[in-house]
Amino acid sequence: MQRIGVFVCWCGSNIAGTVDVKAVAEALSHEPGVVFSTDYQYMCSQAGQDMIKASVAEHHLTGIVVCSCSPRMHEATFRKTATAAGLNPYMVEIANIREQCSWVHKDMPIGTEKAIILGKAAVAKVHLNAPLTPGESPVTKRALVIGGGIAGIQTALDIADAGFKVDIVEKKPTIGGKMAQLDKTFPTLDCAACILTPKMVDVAQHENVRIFSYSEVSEVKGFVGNFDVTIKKHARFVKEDLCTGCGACVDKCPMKKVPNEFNLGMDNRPAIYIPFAQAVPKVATIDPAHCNMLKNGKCGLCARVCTAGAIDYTQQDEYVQEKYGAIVVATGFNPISMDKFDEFAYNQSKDVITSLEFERLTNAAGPTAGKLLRPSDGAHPHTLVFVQCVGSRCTACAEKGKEYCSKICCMYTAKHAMLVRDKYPDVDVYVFYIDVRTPGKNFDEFYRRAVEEYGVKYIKGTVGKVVPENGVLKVQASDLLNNKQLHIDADMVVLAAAIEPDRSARPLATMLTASMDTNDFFTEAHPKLRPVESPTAGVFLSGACQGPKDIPETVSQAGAAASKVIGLLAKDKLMGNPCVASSNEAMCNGCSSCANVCPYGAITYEDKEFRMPDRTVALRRVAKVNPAVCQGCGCCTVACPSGAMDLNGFKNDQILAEVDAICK
Amino acid sequence: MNNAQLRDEVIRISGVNPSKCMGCGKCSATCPAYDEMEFHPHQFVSMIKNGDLAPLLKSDSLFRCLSCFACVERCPRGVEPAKLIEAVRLQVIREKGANHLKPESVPAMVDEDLPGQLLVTAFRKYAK
Amino acid sequence: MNVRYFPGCTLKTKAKDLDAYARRSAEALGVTLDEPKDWQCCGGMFTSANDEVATKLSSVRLLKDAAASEQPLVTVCSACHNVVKQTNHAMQTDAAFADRVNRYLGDDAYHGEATVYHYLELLRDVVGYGAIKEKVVNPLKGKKIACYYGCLLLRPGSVMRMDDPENPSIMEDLVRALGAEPVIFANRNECCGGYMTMESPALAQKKSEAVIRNAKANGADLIITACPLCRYNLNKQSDDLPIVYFTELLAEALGVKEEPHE
Amino acid sequence: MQVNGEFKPLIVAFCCNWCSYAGADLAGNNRLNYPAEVKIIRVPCSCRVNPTFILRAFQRGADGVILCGCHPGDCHYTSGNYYTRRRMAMLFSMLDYLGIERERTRVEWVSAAEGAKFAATMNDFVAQVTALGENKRLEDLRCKK
Amino acid sequence: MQKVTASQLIDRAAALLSDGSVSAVLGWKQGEFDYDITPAVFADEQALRDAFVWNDFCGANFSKYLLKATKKVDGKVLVFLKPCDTYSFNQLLTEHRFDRDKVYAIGIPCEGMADIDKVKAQSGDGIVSIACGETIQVTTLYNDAPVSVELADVLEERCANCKSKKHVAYDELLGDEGDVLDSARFDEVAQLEAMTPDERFAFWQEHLSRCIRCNACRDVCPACTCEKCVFDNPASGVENKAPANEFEEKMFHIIRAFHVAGRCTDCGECSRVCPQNIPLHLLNRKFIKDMNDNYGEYQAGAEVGSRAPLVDFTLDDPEAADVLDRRG
Repeated sequence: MQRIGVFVCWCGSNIAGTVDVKAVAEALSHEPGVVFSTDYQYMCSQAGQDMIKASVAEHHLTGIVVCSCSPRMHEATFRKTATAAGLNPYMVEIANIREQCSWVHKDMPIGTEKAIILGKAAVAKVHLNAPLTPGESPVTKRALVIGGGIAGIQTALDIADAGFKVDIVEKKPTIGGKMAQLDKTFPTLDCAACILTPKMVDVAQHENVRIFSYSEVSEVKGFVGNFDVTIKKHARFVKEDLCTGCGACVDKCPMKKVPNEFNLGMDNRPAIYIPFAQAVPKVATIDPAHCNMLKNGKCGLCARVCTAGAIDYTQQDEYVQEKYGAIVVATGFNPISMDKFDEFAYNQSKDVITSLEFERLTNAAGPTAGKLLRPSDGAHPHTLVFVQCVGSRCTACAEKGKEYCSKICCMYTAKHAMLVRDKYPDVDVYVFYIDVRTPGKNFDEFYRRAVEEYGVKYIKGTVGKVVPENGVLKVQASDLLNNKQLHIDADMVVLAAAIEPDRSARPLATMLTASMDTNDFFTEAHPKLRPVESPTAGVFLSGACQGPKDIPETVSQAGAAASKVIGLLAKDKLMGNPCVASSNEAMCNGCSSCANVCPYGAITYEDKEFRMPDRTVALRRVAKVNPAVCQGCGCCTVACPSGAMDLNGFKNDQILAEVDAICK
Repeated sequence: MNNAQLRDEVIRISGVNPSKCMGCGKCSATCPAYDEMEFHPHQFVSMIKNGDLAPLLKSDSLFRCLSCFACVERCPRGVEPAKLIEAVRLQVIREKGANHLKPESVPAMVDEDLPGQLLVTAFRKYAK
Repeated sequence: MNVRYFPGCTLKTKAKDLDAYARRSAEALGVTLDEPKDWQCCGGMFTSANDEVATKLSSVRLLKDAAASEQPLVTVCSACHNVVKQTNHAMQTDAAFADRVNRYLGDDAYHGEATVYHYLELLRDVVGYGAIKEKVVNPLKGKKIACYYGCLLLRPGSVMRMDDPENPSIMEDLVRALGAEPVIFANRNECCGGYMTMESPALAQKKSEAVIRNAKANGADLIITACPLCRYNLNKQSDDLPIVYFTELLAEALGVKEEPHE
Repeated sequence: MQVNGEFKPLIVAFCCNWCSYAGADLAGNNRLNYPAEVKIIRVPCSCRVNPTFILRAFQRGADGVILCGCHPGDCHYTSGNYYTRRRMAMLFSMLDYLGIERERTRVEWVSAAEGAKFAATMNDFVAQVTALGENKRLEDLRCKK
Repeated sequence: MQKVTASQLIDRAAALLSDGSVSAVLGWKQGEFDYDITPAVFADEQALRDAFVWNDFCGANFSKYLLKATKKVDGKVLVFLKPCDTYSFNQLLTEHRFDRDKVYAIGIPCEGMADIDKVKAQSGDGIVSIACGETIQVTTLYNDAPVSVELADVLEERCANCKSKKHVAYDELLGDEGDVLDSARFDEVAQLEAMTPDERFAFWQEHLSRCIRCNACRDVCPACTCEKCVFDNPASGVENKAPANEFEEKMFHIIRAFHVAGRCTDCGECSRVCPQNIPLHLLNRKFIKDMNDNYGEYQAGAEVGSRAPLVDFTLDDPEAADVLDRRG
């Protein structure tokens, strides 16, 4: 039997104005187990807390009920008081007689009666409280960053600079991501390569960073502080440690007609290739789909020219097991397919391109060495039409476009238009826009410069149809401000394609039990207060995998994610929330209902030996809750048919006791 | 019917919610009959949304829509302007004596090859 | 196999070719076209307003007949197909509308149970282009054929569900199966001017010219279409580029093209 | 229960800690009155509420039971309230099937910002249950004092 | 009459026992009366030949018995499964309740089982013996000649409204495979739904007040395989061994139905064994119907590993109030 002390707070007149606190203390003193009951003006004050501490000692209290303001206000306070008095902090229950009683009722007898009932419910619950101790788990002091774009690179650098080990897993042969493909960056127009490649080198040379390029995460087990991850290293048929990146093999490879993915298929690369000059690691990779040696054993030229002896046609995919304390997702984005938007004739004309293709076309390292040439015939174009919001803000058809604003297009389109006009003043540039969205530092100024100083023709309206005919693109569009339909003969049309999360994100989310929204962007734990954390403990979000972002935002979020990781890795042990689910093995059926509803993947199963009544031993499948992962929602307790699953702090019998006390 | 009632009626029978329009102008960009119209598709949507129907009811633009559904197909917001235009046109031709196409004027317009489909369609669109 | 076949009014008058070649080709492909008795004209266009009931009854009668026969309903004229498919869709998705229609049409309520195919869908999804390719006796080698869809065949895409309305391939793939080379041109799904040819011949002329010019610019020898009205409008503007029904091309390749009886 | 000849229903309200309980606190902060017949039990998430709790409340004399949680999509635990929605829909439908007045049960989504909605919901629910009168069909006389 | 004979089953079982493929057979044997058939475990051919029966009264669903049998027997257990039993079989596999590798399942066709109360209604009381053949021959104390009863006229309710003649799980099939049927099993639920609340209350009060809390429904239920039942567990808060009042009967049945909701295959064993003839299947079917109507068709046990509606959700599920309003 508990020895319970009841402490009724006046909260000045906040409670005492509508509730007869002395009557409440008196009434509760007769409840079973209550050995002490009193009232005080401000229970949360130092004097009030001292009174509680003294009472615990004097009356040998084992449980405390405080009738006061909302537990959301002072539960933590009174739990600390209990701890100071030598009690387990979870032996405290609060009866909310202010927000949910004195403040919402006007009549003293009614308020008093209700306060007594709420107090009785709290007393009934405390009878069934048990001391709870948060679980502890060790922290592996290494972080995993999935994705080696600017988001992943920045996160990894920040974590590494703080002194922790970091691994980057990048599925492409080089890190760098989308930013490596860009030409200039808005709103300052500094060149992407100039600011990115030094970071790529920094991260590659950092003593705390390892890079797994051409690799993917294939399995994730474990939980915050203790993830077990399997990384699949694709065979690149080149020994990374031996390859010097000299490029002799690339030059000699006879199979030169493979569409170059780095230039979005606008030119070709050999079967053995280094994606771009500043690739990190600067190591060649053989594309097995196109290599004659790997396909039919005929060739072997690259091995012959490689003085380092790095070529290895027998290389196999390799699996690496590693332990991590935290995982950062930085899987980035891709432009959506333009296949469903053929009113723009993207599939019919080479001169209709996406903005990312345009980046390559204006990049000095791109397929035209930075010269603006019409892809179909290499001629100098005279009229360019940019179309914004292609597939963004599109609710008509889910298979086609995306409901959200892709956020970056207004600015990069202004950048493209401005750069064209800057280099080629003879080129007419039209930009069709629905709205121009430029909320960012120096963003609107940038866009206005494109209009006012560079003479880009911004037209409110959009393009309805592009008809390629006799070497020109006949563009039919609306000009809403002048209420006209325009017919423009253009040389090139550039589509600001909506962006979407990388395809690898969905299976990764399943592996991590991290939640996603309907667009496959990772969901943050709280949209305002925890924007870089996934609801799954120990999983953090960096960059466009969480939503469309430009580079400055991505970098700041990358830093924020890193600081969260650093905060986690700095701990030697993790203290859990003790109000977590736990399963009574003797009653568990092993039916998986609980695991089906658990949003955190906190429940696993193991076969356990049980002694049967007939003295035989039987193996039974039983649920195990990982207290470090469980967040204590209690969903499993209702899914469990046998009642084996219960929730500490909110046990079935505790809640039923409250129900009974209220309904008495 | 006053303007507001008319607007509600048009919205009801077309099943289209003009408030979904974000004003991108795709309908007017794509419309093959644009130059024939006094009011253009995006204006239709906006005028109906605002209950500003009187000018529309009087306009020949109602009879210039080809019902080719390009605007419906390409609208990124699923607004379906052609259906709105048709609903307004029905408000007009359902009035007694308001048929746009009169049988007596047909012979002058047809030639030998003209398919029956054309006449049927025109009458269905223009007359009650 | 047997299917219900709705030719529609124009195929009985000005577009007898479209019908005759469709029938002969079907026979060659082992498909029997059963024409329901007492059908009525579909009306030529689907009135999208949901309070229009009477104008949709003829289509529903047709659909009910097909549902009762447990055979798909096949149409070949683009306009008929558009009207019948849109009506069927409305019967499936708009319960209030279906209720009103059913009150007109007697006891056995209809809710869109019938399957509606365009003749092209029949060829692609039921017969199969592979099977057609095997039955081709006169491969149309070397012919560059522009497939003109116009507006009604594919739109609205969410209802027609026949092909990508902006980047279709159902006719092009047929052309390939027949041994010819399809010509892709952007104006293949732009309107020919439709019935506006009566009131505003200039508009129809402009639109049809644009179609023909674009097809020619891409090297077409021939334009095929499924719509009598499209054919009429295009024919008016075309001097040297023949405009024929796709069924004629099919019949020719299958070796069943005789001169139709006038 | 009868108070001075007037029927005062007993209402048990289960509120999730993150949204609805906070919404109830906000109603208090803003001094928005609702009847004292409502007694709140705090649970971490609406999905913690076992149908047993609701039946037990009825058995012990409650006249109405209301369950409040975060709005769908806003669950602190991401998906708890979606399970709640299914479970309670099924349970309430079953109670209705057994002839129990459907007006005695309710699920309401109340966010932490909706203090006014909380108070209005409680006023409405109490009025609704008051109109029904005592819960004779599901109460256990043996347990009632 | 049943399409496979007892001797076919015995021969096949004997063969599998003798070649060592299985080491025990889960089958039916006669109880006190001819119509009182009970499950039994047979360890050898002789035992099979002596006591194994298969006739129009073999309603028992063996799936649940596999839990114990597979733990007790070394080697495989042979089990005969009627179509409806196979759904329970799969459902238990979904819940990992027994080891599939320890079972050899033979699917057998079923023409439906006879309801002894309906038989008695035709033959009169005082049954001395029953012989199942083309028809059911019932000898009673009070009739000189046996009374002949057609199986089709005395089918159990669940068989009259059979949902499936198709086996969804087996290692071997004797006889012909059937189809999933378009049954009228929800008609009675719909009739109840159409009543006024007062009528419904009266209906259930009338039935549930007869409950004697014998727990037969729970004990036979293939979904009720909990290691410890909440009703037997003092810590559960709902423990009650015997009925104390009308409410508790109701609470027992509501909680039981809720516990099996989404897992109940509608095998109908609960109603079959209820000594008070309470139509318990109408509670289970109500949940099944509601879940089908609101969350999409779902048949528990149709496939192993499927996710039941109550441990699943979609973002646009109807609200509780809408579920009620929808039905009016």
